[in-house]
Amino acid sequence: MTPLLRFLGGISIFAGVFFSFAAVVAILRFPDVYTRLHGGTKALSGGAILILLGAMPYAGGIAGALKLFLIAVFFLVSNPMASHAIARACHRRALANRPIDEKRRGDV
Amino acid sequence: MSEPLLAFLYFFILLTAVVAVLLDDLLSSFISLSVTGVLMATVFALFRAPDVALTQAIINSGLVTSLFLVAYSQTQRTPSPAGECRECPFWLRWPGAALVSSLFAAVLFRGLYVLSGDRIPGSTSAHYLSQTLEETGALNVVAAILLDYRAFDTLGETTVIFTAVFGISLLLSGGKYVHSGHGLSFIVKRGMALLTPFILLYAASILFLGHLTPGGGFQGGSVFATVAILICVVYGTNFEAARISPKSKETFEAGGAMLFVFIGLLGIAWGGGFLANLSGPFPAGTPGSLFSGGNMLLLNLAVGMKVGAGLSSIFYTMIKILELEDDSWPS
Amino acid sequence: MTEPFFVVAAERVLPALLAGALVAAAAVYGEGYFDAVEERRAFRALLRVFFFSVIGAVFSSSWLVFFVFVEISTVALFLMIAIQRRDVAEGYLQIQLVGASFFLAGIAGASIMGGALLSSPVPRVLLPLFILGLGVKAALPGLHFWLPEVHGTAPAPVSALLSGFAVKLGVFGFLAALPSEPHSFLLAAGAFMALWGAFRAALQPDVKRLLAYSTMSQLGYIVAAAAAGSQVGTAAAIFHTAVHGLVKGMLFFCAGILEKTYGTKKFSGLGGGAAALPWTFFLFVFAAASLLGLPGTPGFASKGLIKEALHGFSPISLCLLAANVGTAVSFFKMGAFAFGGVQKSPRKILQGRLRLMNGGMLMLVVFLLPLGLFPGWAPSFLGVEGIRFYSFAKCAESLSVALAGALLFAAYRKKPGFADALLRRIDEAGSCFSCVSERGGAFVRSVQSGFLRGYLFAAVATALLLMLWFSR
Amino acid sequence: MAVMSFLTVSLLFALGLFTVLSRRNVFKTVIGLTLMESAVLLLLISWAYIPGGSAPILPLQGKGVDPLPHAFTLTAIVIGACDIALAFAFIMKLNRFERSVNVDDFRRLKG
Repeated sequence: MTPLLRFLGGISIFAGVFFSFAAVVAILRFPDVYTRLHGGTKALSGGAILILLGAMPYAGGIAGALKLFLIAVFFLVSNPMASHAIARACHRRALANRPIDEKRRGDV
Repeated sequence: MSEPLLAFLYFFILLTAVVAVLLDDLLSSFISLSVTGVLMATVFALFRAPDVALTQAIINSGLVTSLFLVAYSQTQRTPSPAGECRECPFWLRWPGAALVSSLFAAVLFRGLYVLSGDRIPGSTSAHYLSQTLEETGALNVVAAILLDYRAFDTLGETTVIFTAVFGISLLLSGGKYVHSGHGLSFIVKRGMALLTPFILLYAASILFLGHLTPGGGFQGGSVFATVAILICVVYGTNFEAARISPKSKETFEAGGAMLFVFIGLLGIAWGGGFLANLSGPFPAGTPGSLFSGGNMLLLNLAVGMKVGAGLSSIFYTMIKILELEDDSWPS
Repeated sequence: MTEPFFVVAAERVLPALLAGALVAAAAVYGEGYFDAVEERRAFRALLRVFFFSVIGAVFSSSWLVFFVFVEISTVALFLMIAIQRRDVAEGYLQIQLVGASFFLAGIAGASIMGGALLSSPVPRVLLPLFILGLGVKAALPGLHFWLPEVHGTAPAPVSALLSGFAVKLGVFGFLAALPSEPHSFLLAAGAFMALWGAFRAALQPDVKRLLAYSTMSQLGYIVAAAAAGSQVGTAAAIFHTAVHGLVKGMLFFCAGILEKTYGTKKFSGLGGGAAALPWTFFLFVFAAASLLGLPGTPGFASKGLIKEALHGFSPISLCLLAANVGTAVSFFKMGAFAFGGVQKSPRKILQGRLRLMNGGMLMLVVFLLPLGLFPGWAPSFLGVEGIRFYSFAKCAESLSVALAGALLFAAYRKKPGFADALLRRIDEAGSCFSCVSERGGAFVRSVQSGFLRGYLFAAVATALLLMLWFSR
Repeated sequence: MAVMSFLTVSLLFALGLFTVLSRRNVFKTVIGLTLMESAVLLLLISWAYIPGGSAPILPLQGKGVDPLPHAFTLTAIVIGACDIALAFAFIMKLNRFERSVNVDDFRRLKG
């Protein structure tokens, strides 16, 4: 049983890493706030949660696995909330669909 | 612990630090610094210092970043002319700074190099590791050092927190009090309402099991402060001030300090010294249970009250003159 | 450092009591003296700082603690003077800081050579530094150029504190620094101070400058007694410090009342005070008699003790006796010009404020009376027993000195401002000492760029250099 | 491994120093201070580590790492956070007067 679970966990972790990688590419390549947010959210909902679930068989015992599962649940609740807040703020500040200026000079 | 992993983390720590230093955009550079903090917490965890990792993750990469966001939004920044400082003497341009700091790095590394090699903990540390269970009844050695062997230091540290709160309130007093608007959207509010009890439970578990597991007053108090900050951001300053009034925060903070000193005096009353632990009125209990370790549980509570109320009132003092952009928009 | 910061001993309790009495009286007096509420409030607050610092200085056990508390008191006095005269206050602070830097250098040397405690005498090599540093505080000849100016222009209660206690801190330093053997330079300096101060006091056209020079003269007595190096000498110095502090406090309070009532400090504008201010006149007579050392007053006891201490140094004793004649002249002059004669300036009716100011003076009388009526009490408290104070010869000597002063005053009363401009130039000859501070200030100002990063850069670079230096 | 840690510590500290010395934005100065503080924390923790040691939670499995620096570091982190909060308060206060976050504008104290 355990080797099978570990195998599944490994697959899950690899999937999570792929999601994270995709999120990085998304943040670097997408043009405006909403699309970038869409990509960035994947890093957590897809990437982190899959990695956590994949780590469960390696946690050594039911208690550790349960902890990881709880963390995943919290991510599931908090991540949409946060991205929603960001998207709403952008909407209100009328930043929607405006391409991000990469060479914005900040304050030196 | 694997060395490649450590090298990888160190590389990213330095990389994020360099990015934080060199980026012109302040917001991005502070986010980068926050990432440095998280990586540092990971390194601490790898170095088998769970207490420190917890504190670093909560305070240095969480609370400090939120404080920065407040300070950033409170300051007006007139863009100064780009490039070098015209009036500055030559040694204040970047080559001079680079020369001095690289020289400093070389000297520092030369000095630290002597320390590399097999390390043998000093006799004090060995004593702590071997005698903690007997002498204090606690399982977490770091908590035992903080709250029993060196409890006086901790008292001094809480005084530092008090001084910081005092100084910040003094500096930022007289600012205009502008109520924030209605906070964030309904979805966030409901989600926050769903999460808050769990975060509070987590904070309480960190705080009250501080003498058994990694954690303690500092970490638990910081998580409590984080909850206050989250409420402040999500529901608006107005709501937060109504629910947890600044007055009651002060009361909590003073109460924490009083509790600490009172426990210390109890030690004297029972014939030990100030802050004496097991010779005081609280029994050692069975190791591993909640009520063990003498007065450590109460001291953790005192420190937690102090830190939580202190940090949240720092945040509140800084944000109370902030006019949130949300206010001017119909919801 | 396992030594305690503070010690308590008999010869330190008496000055502490003096400070308490002076500060209490000045607190009452200041309520009446200052016109504006803000001035009163500032004075009240600063008086507390001064008291705290002076108590700390008197009871301190090591030189460094003494130094720190003395400097706190200097800053408190600076702020108190600055209530009314900002320019004078800045000059005062500058000069005191120059003195303090010499003093600090001496302390540093003493710490290295193992004499950091007040109880052990400092190494002989470092004595010049100590004498230079403490001499600015105690206004040794040559270093006294600031004293008449500052004491003469500060607000009256502050002058009382300055004259009554602040300058004495330098003498306490001497008492601790000197080895227990006669120090010829300081003996001569004390005698010269006494003579020169009395001479200049007798010629002053201004009440407060007269009192300032008189302070210098009495400091000469104290310095001479302290330099005698014996136990009696120490006791005499402390006793006279206490008596003189109280009496000079009264006299400055009196000068302040005159100044407030007539609006001037010059003798040319004063007159007729005896009828207008009967209480003040009565208290002035008591204080002046004490300072002259007439029998029955505390001054008689303390001057008798000083004479006892200088038993083996008859020239010095003679100088002090001559100085006493000068003191007599100056106080007859003050009494005659300020309180006698006819009124010359319009008088301001002060009513309740006058009552407060007189109350402040009366408080000091309460402390002075027992010292005068029981002359042996204070010396025995300081560990000196068996001095016979009242003998016919001593009484006759003191009375004859007063008489001589009266005769001299009667003979020369027509020439009050004799050669004042020339002599003032002699007084201020030592003020080139203060140019050190001006040069230093200019240097520091040129170094400070105002760039915060520049300071940090300098600190780091210095640390680096030190590190490289030590890791060679 | 220790050498690696020490190298990182030195570089991190020097980076913080460089930031404080060369950047003119006050917030960057705070970043520099944070980096220097982090370097010190890292030094303490890495120095406390013993290869193969376990966390200082009783009962120990094998050797335990040195718990004393952990306690110090814990204290340092909290105090550092208070420090930085105070620095932010100063920046906010100064900003009200000078309307700037440039260190070189704060030259009122020049003697």
